[in-house]
Amino acid sequence: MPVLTILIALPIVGAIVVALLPKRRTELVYPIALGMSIPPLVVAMYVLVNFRVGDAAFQFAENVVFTEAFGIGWIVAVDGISLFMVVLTALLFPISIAASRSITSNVKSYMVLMLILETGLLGVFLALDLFVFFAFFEIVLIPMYLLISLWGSENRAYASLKFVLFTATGSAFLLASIIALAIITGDQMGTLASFDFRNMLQTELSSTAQFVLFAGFGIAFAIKVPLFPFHTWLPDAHTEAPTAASVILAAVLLKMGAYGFLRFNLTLFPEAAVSLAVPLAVLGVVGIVYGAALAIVQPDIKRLIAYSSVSHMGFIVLGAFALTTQALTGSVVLMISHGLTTGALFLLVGMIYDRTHTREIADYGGLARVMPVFAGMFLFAALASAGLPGLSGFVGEFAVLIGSYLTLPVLTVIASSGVILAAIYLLWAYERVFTGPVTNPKLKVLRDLGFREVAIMAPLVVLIIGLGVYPKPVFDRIEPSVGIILDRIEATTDFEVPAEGRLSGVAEIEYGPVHESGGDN
Amino acid sequence: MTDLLWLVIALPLLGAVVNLFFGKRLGEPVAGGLSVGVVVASWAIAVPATLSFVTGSGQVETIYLFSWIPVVGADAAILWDPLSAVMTMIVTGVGALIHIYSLGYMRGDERYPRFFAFLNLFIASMMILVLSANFAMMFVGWELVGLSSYLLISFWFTKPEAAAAGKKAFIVNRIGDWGFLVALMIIFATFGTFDFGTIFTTAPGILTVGAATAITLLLFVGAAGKSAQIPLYIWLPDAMEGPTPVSALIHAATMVTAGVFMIARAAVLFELAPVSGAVIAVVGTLTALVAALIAVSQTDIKKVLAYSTISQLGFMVLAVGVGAYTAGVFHLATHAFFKALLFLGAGSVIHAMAGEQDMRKMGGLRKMMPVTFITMAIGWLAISGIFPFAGFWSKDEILAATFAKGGAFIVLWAVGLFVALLTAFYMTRMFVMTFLGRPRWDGGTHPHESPATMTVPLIVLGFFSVSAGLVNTPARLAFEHFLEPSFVGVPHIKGLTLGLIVTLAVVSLVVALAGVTWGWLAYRRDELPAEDGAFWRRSLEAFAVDDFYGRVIVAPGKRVSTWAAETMDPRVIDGAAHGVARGVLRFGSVLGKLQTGQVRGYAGGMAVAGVILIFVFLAVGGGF
Amino acid sequence: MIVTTTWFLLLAAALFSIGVAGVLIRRNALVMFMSIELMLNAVNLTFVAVSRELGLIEGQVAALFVMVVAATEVTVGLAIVVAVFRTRASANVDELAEMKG
Amino acid sequence: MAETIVFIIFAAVALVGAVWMVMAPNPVHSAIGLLAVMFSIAVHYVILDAHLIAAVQVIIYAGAVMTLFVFVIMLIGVDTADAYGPQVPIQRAMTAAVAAGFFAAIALAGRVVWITGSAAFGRPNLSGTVEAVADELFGTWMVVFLSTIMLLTIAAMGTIALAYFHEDSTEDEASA
Repeated sequence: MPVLTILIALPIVGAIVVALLPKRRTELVYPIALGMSIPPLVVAMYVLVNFRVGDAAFQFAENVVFTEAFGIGWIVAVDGISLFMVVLTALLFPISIAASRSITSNVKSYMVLMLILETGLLGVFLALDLFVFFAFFEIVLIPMYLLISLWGSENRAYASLKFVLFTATGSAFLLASIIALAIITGDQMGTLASFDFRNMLQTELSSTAQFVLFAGFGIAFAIKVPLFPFHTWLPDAHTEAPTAASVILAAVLLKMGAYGFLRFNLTLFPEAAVSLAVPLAVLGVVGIVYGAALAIVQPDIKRLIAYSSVSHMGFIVLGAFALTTQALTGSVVLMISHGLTTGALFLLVGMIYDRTHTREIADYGGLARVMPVFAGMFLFAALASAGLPGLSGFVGEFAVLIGSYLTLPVLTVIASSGVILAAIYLLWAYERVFTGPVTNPKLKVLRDLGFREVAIMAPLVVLIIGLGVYPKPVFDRIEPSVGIILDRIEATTDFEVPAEGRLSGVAEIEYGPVHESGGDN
Repeated sequence: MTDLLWLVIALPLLGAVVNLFFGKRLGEPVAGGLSVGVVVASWAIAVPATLSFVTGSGQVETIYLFSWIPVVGADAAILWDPLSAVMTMIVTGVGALIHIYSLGYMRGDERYPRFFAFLNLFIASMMILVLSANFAMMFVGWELVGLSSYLLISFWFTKPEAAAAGKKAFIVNRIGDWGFLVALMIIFATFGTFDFGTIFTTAPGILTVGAATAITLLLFVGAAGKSAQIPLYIWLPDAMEGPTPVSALIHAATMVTAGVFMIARAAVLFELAPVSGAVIAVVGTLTALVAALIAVSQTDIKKVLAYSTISQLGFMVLAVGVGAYTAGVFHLATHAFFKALLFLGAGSVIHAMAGEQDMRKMGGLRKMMPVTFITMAIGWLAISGIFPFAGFWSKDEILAATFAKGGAFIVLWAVGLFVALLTAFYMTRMFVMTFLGRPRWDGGTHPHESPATMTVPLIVLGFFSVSAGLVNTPARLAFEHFLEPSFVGVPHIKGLTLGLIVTLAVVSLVVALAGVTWGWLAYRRDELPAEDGAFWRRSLEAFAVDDFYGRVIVAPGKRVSTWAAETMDPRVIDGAAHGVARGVLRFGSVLGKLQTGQVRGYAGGMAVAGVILIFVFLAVGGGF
Repeated sequence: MIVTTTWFLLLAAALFSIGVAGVLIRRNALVMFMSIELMLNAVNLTFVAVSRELGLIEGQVAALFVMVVAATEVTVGLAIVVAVFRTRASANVDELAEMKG
Repeated sequence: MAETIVFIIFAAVALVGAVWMVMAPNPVHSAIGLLAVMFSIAVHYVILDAHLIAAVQVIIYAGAVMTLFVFVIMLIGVDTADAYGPQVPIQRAMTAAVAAGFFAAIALAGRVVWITGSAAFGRPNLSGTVEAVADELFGTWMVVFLSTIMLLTIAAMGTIALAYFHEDSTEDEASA
């Protein structure tokens, strides 16, 4: 039963159904689109439930060969790294569609684009044939561009174009590298070319080839992450995008880059990954501090959250290139938790934007008195994003920091200062918007979050707490797949993961009465 | 009886959740009652387990709850030993009293249930911190406590100063937590685990002095952030913006002592790093001195108590710095009682004076508020270190231990003595200005005694402020034996003969009495002495440390961020991107010029190219 | 002196060169078309000559196709010239220079 | 022997016709020159036994294409005024040089083949009869043949479109 193919196909089916809705009946579009986004979630849950925990190999694999000559085939599978990203995507779409109630102009094409976007994203995380991966990588670009340029706010044209140009340049390098790699793999296998990821694992690449291909893949993913120098598209894209688009953009699109680094750069080019680990980690750390520093002084709340995403993605990159089990697992968990927390923050900002149509922090003041529930939720999401223990943000960050210290001590200490900066920019924003007397008379009349809005936020709140309090099931599913990458790197390069950097290295703790009680008086 | 211990954490948490979500519907009395009941229940659960240690039948135990982050070996587990027992008793005990006190104090506040939700959240977080069996869980409690202090300080968030104070407290705490976090990283890198048992048994073998010093100093940074030591103490005076019971519970009795508790808990590591011990001792003494000097001139009753807390914390840090962990914990316990008492008393006075906190507008309250007067008197004598009261025993033990360390520590002892003098002076000044002398408040207010719910806790705390000291008199050192199992492998203080202890005790008593009489004489007369010397002014504005930080750290930080946001990002990085775009456009237009539109021009070009191509193919093909 | 393929190829080359010259010199669109036709014919001649030389019929098939293409090119080309002429009243190529820059 | 003479005559006719076509100021004269060239090439095809191609050349090329040319010339009107126009002196020389270059290049390129090529017409049994060409055309080259059909129809549609959709704003029938 080709579960994953069904999962990828469902949103497209949804898109077609929505597209075929009669033009006049616009009131039907919203409920049906929401309805059509539920099946992928159900299938994703099925995959999550039936995912064999300890097994590190690819599961639910499907392999249909398109053209033998060029070695392109439909190969989809899921493993520890991509599992939770798929579930997160499947979860966030119904939520963001539900939150798109305020979209009025041509809702139908909006919903169609959203569902196509979902297919693209699911495809990216599941495809193991690089050609198909690249196809989905591009499919994601078009709907996101249209969502921003058609439904965005003031200078959406500039922001969406900038978003496309940045990503497209990256994709150009990516396509070239994919084809090169496919041909090299093909040569070593006797066919013209092979885009199958598993064959690529077997190819021996000279170190120069590894460097070039690493750079090719790396640039595309660095722009997507976004890594420090390539991040300027993010704040613009976020501020101008409509609520649902910025939720998906922050929660899932950014993770395509990080996922790409883990899945392709670290696995396929271990030698290059090891030697380039430090410079990229440095860029990550610079991103953390730089993103946080800029977030502090942003006048626009959405731009502030965008820069905070740059900072959090910096942690993920640091974790990815620290090459220890804790760091890698932590960065995957952080990918999930950042999706939840930043998604929640953007949803909340969307809700207040629907009421006041302004994102300037200066226009707000004393909102907590007028909208206590909203204030409570915003503080909750902000603290989760700032990495408060007991919530999802902390778990990922803690694992990344502890893991990265083993191999990159100085960098990690600098990175951990991001924790302070996060508290500063979030709480200062909270203070200016929510506390103090109600400055702006317009705010007095606002009504608090309705039942529907609270219902939208509920799943995210529950998951943030759940992931924060009991993340063990998530860690257990991710760790094996990350372990393979490290084994592969240790096997093919002279890099040694420190003893504590392995799950086996973590000391066993025995509980119960401590024997030498009573001591020697 | 120890298997119910997890309830000590769960119950307050449950109370917090219930009050947070259903508080409004429950209505004031029920919400308040629930939150008090929950804390009392936790206290009740902990009592038998603590008594087991007193009777010697109990044993130190780690109880596994659930695996939290497997990949770093962080589990949720409870370590139950005398140290955590004492701390639990203090937190839940004093906590319960303060909850009862708050029933009266907070009556009529529109966000009443939410206040009790946050109080319960604080107790739960403090319990996570105290009961944790590994550094990771302690760090969770550490930050959650910071969160609840943020929520409670900025409880009256409509006041901008309260919101700012809350934010300041959280951020300064976060700086401390950063130090703690880095220490955790080094710990994991050296031990591969966070579990106290494993670490403390293997530490002497594995840990080099350098690593030990690094870890302990970083842990101390965390402790300084939480226990308001130099340089991270600036948040505590501002934290007085919160309701008084909050100041009593968090900023006097429990949270601020978390730093001292953590150092006591990790005593084994601190013993391996004598250098950091010395640093801690010096910082402790310095903080005590500076805080005392500031407290002397404060006019706001809560500010006096705030700086006095910082000063007393300085003493506790000095104690753990010189290795007298039990003395530190003992002072922590007694301080919890009399400082909570003083704060609640001050709260009762403020409540009676309808919010007035300036001592210069008080005076002569003795007749109107007899119970508060008597209990505050006990608190005042206890903190000044007068003979039978709790403060005398614990503070004296610290000074004795510092003296016994000998060498340079004698200087610290002397400074400590001077601070004890100052403490006695400013506490007397506060006591006399509020209760004795001519009434100085204007006509509008007519103070009256606080209701029973507020005075009963005062009386209970008064009793403890008197009796607590007797627990650990030099003769029997009962408290020290009680804590023995927690400090396995930690050397005792040497060179303390009974004779030396007694003489030192007499010396510190004399100093305390001198301080009291000095204060009494200065403030007994009806007109207050003019406090306008240069020292007074500077001391009143806390030596302008706050705006020094503002100028040196906050302002430049903001300037750098604004520079980055306005120039670096848009110009340099975005500029580079735009530059590339412009370059491509220009290159495009240059090529454009070639399209002349002249058809024949193209034909000519093609023809010439054709000829050249043919010759090229010929050359390549070897035609010539 | 029997006729060898070389002669035909030389003739074709000459015609081709003249065609090129024609295209370059003349400014009248029609004559340029004619020169192009001439060049195409030259190519056809080479095709047929070489096909004769190598005994492959494909040469002639190719020549046939060239003719087809030439025919279409002429029709469309002249249609354009006529259309342009209607608006511009001159078939002078140099004036038709809008498509530039 | 007769072939050589015929070849030389018609080669000369072709060359003269070509030169005349290029040099004639009046487009009609050019058309006639081109006509001459086409006929001579048809003859050459006959010499090369490519009978079908010769027939097609005469019917299609000389017939249809040339008449079209003449028709259009008549439509546009013969204005010899700008036949040459302000020739840039060097342009004339440059064109000659380019033409010479082409000729030299092709001659050189052919040198290898011609010299080593088979001296005389071996008279293989190749004859450009209709059947031979037809087998080939409808055999291996079927796909190409079909695409030419497409090409022709599109050309026809293009021409009609051009004629039909021109802006009728310029009503005035501009005649020479």
